[in-house]
Amino acid sequence: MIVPDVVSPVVVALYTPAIIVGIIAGLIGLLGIAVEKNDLQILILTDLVGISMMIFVCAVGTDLAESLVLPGLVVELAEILAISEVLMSREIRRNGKEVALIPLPMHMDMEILDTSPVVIAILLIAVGAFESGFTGGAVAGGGILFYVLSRTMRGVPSGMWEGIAGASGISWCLWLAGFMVFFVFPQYWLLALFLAAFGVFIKVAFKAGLIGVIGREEFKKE
Amino acid sequence: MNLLMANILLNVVLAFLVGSILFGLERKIMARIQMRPGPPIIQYLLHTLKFFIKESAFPKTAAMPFYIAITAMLSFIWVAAVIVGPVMGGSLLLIFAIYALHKIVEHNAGSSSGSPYGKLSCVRAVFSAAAELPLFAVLIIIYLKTGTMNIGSIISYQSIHGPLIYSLPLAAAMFFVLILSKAHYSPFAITKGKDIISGYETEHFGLLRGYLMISESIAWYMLLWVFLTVFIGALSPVGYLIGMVALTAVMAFISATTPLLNPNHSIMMQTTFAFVGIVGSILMIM
Amino acid sequence: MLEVYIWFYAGCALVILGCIGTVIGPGVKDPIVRTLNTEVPAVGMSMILLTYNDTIALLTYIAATVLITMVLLRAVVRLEEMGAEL
Amino acid sequence: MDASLFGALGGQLLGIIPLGDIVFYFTPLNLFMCAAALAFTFLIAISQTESQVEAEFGSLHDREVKVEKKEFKIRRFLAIVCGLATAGAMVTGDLFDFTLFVCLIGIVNIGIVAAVKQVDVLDAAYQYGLIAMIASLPLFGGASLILASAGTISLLQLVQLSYTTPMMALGSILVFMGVAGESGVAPFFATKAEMFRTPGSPFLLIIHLSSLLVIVRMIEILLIINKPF
Amino acid sequence: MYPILNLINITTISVVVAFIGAAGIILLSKPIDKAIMFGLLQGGFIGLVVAAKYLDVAMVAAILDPVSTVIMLIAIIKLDEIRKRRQKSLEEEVIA
Amino acid sequence: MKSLGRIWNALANPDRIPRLYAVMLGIVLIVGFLIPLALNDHQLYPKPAPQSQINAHNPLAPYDRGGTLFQERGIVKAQYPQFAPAIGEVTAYLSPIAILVKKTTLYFGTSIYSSPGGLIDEILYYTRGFDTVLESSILMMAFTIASWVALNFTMRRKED
Amino acid sequence: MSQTLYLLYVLSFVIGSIAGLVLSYKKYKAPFVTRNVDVLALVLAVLGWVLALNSPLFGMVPSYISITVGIFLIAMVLGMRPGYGRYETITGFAVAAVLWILRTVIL
Repeated sequence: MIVPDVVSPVVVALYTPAIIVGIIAGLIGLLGIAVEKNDLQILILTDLVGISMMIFVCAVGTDLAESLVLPGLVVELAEILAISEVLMSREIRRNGKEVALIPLPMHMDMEILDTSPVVIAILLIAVGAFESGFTGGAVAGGGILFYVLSRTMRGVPSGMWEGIAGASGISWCLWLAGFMVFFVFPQYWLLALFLAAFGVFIKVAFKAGLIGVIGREEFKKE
Repeated sequence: MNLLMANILLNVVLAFLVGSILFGLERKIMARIQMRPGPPIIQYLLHTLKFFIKESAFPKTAAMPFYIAITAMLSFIWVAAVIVGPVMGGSLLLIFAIYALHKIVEHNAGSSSGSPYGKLSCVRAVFSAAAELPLFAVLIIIYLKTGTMNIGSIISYQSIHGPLIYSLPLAAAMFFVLILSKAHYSPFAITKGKDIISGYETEHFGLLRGYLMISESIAWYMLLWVFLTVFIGALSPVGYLIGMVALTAVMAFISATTPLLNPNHSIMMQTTFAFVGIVGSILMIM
Repeated sequence: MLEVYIWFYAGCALVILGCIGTVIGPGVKDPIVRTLNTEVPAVGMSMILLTYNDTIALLTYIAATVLITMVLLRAVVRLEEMGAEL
Repeated sequence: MDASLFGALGGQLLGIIPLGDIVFYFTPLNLFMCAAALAFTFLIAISQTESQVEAEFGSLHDREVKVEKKEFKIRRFLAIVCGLATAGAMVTGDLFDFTLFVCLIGIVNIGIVAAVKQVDVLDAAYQYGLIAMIASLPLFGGASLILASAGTISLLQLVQLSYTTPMMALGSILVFMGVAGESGVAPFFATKAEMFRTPGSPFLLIIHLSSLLVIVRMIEILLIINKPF
Repeated sequence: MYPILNLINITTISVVVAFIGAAGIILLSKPIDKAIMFGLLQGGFIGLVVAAKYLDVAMVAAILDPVSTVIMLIAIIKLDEIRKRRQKSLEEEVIA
Repeated sequence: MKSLGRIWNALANPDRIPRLYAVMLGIVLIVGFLIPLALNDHQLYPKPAPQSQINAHNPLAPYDRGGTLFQERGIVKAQYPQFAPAIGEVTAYLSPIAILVKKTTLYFGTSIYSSPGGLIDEILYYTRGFDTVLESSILMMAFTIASWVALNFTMRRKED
Repeated sequence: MSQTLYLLYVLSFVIGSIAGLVLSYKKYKAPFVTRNVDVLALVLAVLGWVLALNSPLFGMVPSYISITVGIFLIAMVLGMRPGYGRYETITGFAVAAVLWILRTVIL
C-alpha cells in the first residue's frame, strides 16, 4: 500500500507541538501589533501572523493541508500588495506629494546586477515553466521580477502595463475554461489539466513580473 | 396555490394595518405621558396613505435606478418576511437574513439620495448594524436550546416545554432591546434621530416614502410577531394583538422618558447588552 | 525519523525566536530592520513545511517570500523617501 | 447524502451543485441570500452614483462631489466582483471555500474604497486592510482546526456529525472572528463606518451587503458545527 | 567510539549554521550585516533541504536566495542614500 | 458613566481598531492552550509518513500516489469521489519530460509533480477546483487594486 | 379563515377612525377645551363596546358582524380629534365591561 489509510503517527505526534508553536507565534505577533503605534510597522508584523496561520494549516499533514497552504500564501501576498499600496497612496495624499519634486541622483554599482540577472532569470523561468501552476508561476515570476528590476530602462508605458495585465486576465479565463472542462467533460481531463496549469502559470508569472516593474520604478531611478 | 396567494396577501395587509396602528398607538401613548393630547391613533396610517396621493419628486443628485429600486427592495424583503413567518412558519435564520438586508437597505436608502442627512443616517446605519446584528443573533441561543431554527418546530417545542421566555429570559430581554431600537424616538433609534431630520427618509417623497413607511410598519409588526412567537409560543390572534399592544405600550413608555443617545454610546450599550445576553444565556443553558 | 524531528524543532525554534526578534529585537524601531528580521520566521516556516514533506508548498513559499520582502521593502523605502510620519 | 438536519437551520435542502469536493448546496436560506446578493449586484451594475452637494465656505456657491469616470469604472468592476463573491459565499458547502470567498470579499472591499481620494477614507481602508490581514490567521487557522478535529471540511458532512469537540468549537469561534475581521464587522464596524463617508452609494452598498450577509451565513455555519446541547 | 561525532552530519551542521545566521540577523543592528547573515541562514536552510534529499527544491532555493539578497541590498543602499541626503539637507538648513 | 462614555468614543476611532482586534484575537487564541488539541487521524487525502518515499529511493518522492499512466488510477481519498469521475487519473499522469526526468535522477520528484499531472494538481484543479478559482481571483483583484492605485496615484510617472 | 375576520376587524377599525376623525373635525371647530360629554358619542361608544365585547348576547346576528360593527363604532369615538371622545370611550368600556362580567362570571 503506497498510501496509508490514516495519517502517519509521526504527524499525529507532531500536531500538538506544531499548533502550540503556531499559537505562540501568533500571540507574539498579535502582541506586537497591539503595542505598536506605527502603521507601517503593523503591516510588517502582520507577516508574522500569516506565518502562524500557515503553521496551523500545514500541521494537519495531509495532501489536502498542503493544497490549502497555497491559497493562504496567495492571500497573504495579495493583501500585503494591495494594502501597502493603499498606505503609500494615503501618505502621498497626506504629504501633498512633495517627493516627486526633489530629483534623486543615485549611483548603484553592483557587479551582480550587471552580470547575473540574465542567467538567474532564465534559470528561474525555465524551472517555472517546467513546474507550471502556482509554484511555477511564482518561481518564474521571481525570475522576471529580478530581471526587470535589474534592467536600466525606465518608464512603463501605460499601454504595455495594461497589455500584460490583460494577458494575465485572459489566462485566468483560460484557467476557468479548464476548470469547467473538468466538470462538464471529465473524459478530457488531460486538456483541462494543461489549460489550468498553464493558465495559472502565465497569470501568476506575469503578475509577479509586474511587481518587479513597480519595484524598478522605486529602486532603479537614474 | 390561489389559497396560498390569498393567505399571503391577507397576512401582508394585516401586518401593514396592525403595524401602522401600533405606531400610531405608540405616538399617542408617548404624547399622553408627555401631557400632550397627541395625534389620533391612525395618524401613521393616514400619513402612509397620504404619501401615495402626493406628487413624487426625485432629487437631482440621486443615484438613479438604484434610488428607486432600493425602496421597492425594502417592501419586498418585508413581504418576504411575512411569507416566511406567519404564512409558512419557516426558518428563523431566514428572518435574520431579512433583517440583515433591512439594515443594508436602510443604509443605502439614505446614501443613495445624495443628501447629507441621508449620508449621516447611512453612516449611522452601518454603525448600528454592529449592535443590532448581535442582538438579533441571540436567537441562535434558541437553536442551542431547542435544536431547531424552524418556527413551527419552536412553537411545538414550547407547547411541550412551556414558553421559552421562562427558560431564556436573557435572550428575550436582548431581543426586546433590539425591538426597542426599531421604535420611533427610542434612545437607540440613531438612524432616524431628529438631529438628522428624518434620517434616511429625508429625501424620499411621494410614492417612495409611502413604500418606505409601509415596509416600516410591516417590519414593526414582524419584529413583535417574532418576539411573541419565539418566546411565548403559539397565540390566538387576540393574544397576538394584546401582546403587541402591550409591547408597543412598554416601548412608548421607554421612548417617552429617555433621551436619544449619542451614536457611539448607543452602539456600545447595545453591544454590551448583546454580549451579556449571549454569554449569559449560554452559561444558563449549560 | 530523528532528522524529521530535528527539522521540525529547529523550524519551531526559528519561528519563535524570529517572532520574538521581530517584535522586540534590537533596533526594530527601524522598519527596515524589522522587515529583515521577518526573514527568520519565514525560514523557520520553510523548515516546518519541509518536515511535512510539503515540498511544492515549500517552493511556492520560498518564491512568495521573495515577493513579500520586495513589496514590504518597497513600502519602507518609499515611505522613508517621502518623509512620512506614521 | 442525507442532509435532513439542514431542515432545522435554513429549511429543507433543495438541491446541490457538485464541483468535485466542493459542493454548493441550496436551502431556502442560502437561496434567498444568494438571490439577494445577485439582485443587488445587478442593481449596482446598472446604477449611476449619487453626487454630494456641499456648501462652500466663504462664498455662496455649492460644490458638487462626484465620482470620476475612471474611478467609477474600477469601483463598479470591483463591486460586481464583490457581489458575485458574496453570492458564492452564500451557497458554498465547503468551509475552506467559504473562507476563501470571504477573503476575496475582504480584499475587494478594500479596493472599492482604495480608489477614492479622501485621506480619512483611505486611512480607514488601510486600517480595515490591516484587520483583514490579521483575520487570515483565525480564518484559515480555525478552518484547519476543524479539519484536524473532524477530518472533513465539507459542511454537508459536518452537519451529520453528532458531536462537537472542543477543538471544533474553538475552530468555529476562530472562523467567526476571522469572518468578522475580514468583512469589517469587528469590532463595532468603526473602520467601515468611516469608509462610508465617501460618495458612491451603490458601491458602498455592496461592502455593507457582503459583510452582513456573510455574517448571517457565518451564523448558519456556526450552528452547523456546534451542535445543540 | 566517539558517539558525539555521529552528530556531525549535514543536518546538524546546517541547523547550527542556520541558527548562527538567525542569531546574527536578530542581534546585529546594521541592515547590511543582516543581509550578510541572511546568506548564512539561507545556506543553512539549503543544507537542510539537501539533507532531505530534495535536490530540485534546494536548487530553486539556491537560485532565489541571491535574488532576495539582491533585493535587500538594493533597498538598503537606497534607504541609506535617502537617510544621508536627509541628514545633509538638515545640516544645510542648520547652516543656512 | 462619563469615563465609560469616553472609552466608548475612543473605541470608535479607526486607528485603534486593529490593535483592539489583535488583543481580542489573542485572548481567543490563549484558549487554545487550555483545550485538548489532537489530530484526528482519519483524514481526507492522507499522505505517507514524511521521508518514507525518498528513503525507499522512489524517484517520484514525496508525491508518488501510485497509478500508471492511462492504465491504473492513483490513490486519492477524496470527500466525494462520485462527483469526480476521472479521479486519480491526473495523479497517475506524467508528461513526457517528467518521465525523462524520472528515469534520469532520483531526487526531482517535486519538480515532476509540480508540472502538470501531480497530486496537488489533482486537488487544486480537479477535486477542489473552486478553491483555485478564488485563489487566483484574489491575486488578480489584489493586483488590479494595487496596479490601479499605483498607476493613478503613487507611481512617479511625472518625472519620466 | 380566522385571519380574514381579523383583517375585517382591523379594516373596520381603520375606516371607523377615519370617519370619526372627519366627522369630529366637521363638528368641533376648536381644539379640545370644553370638558363636556357629547351625548351622541357616548351612545355610539356604549353601543360599540357592548357589541364588540358581548356579541353572544345578540344571538340573531353572526358574532363577526356584531364585532365588526362594534369596532367600527368604537373607532369612530376613539378616533375623534385629539382630546375629544376620551370620556365617552371610558364610559362605554366600563359599561361593556360590567356587562361582560355579569354575563360570564355571575351567570
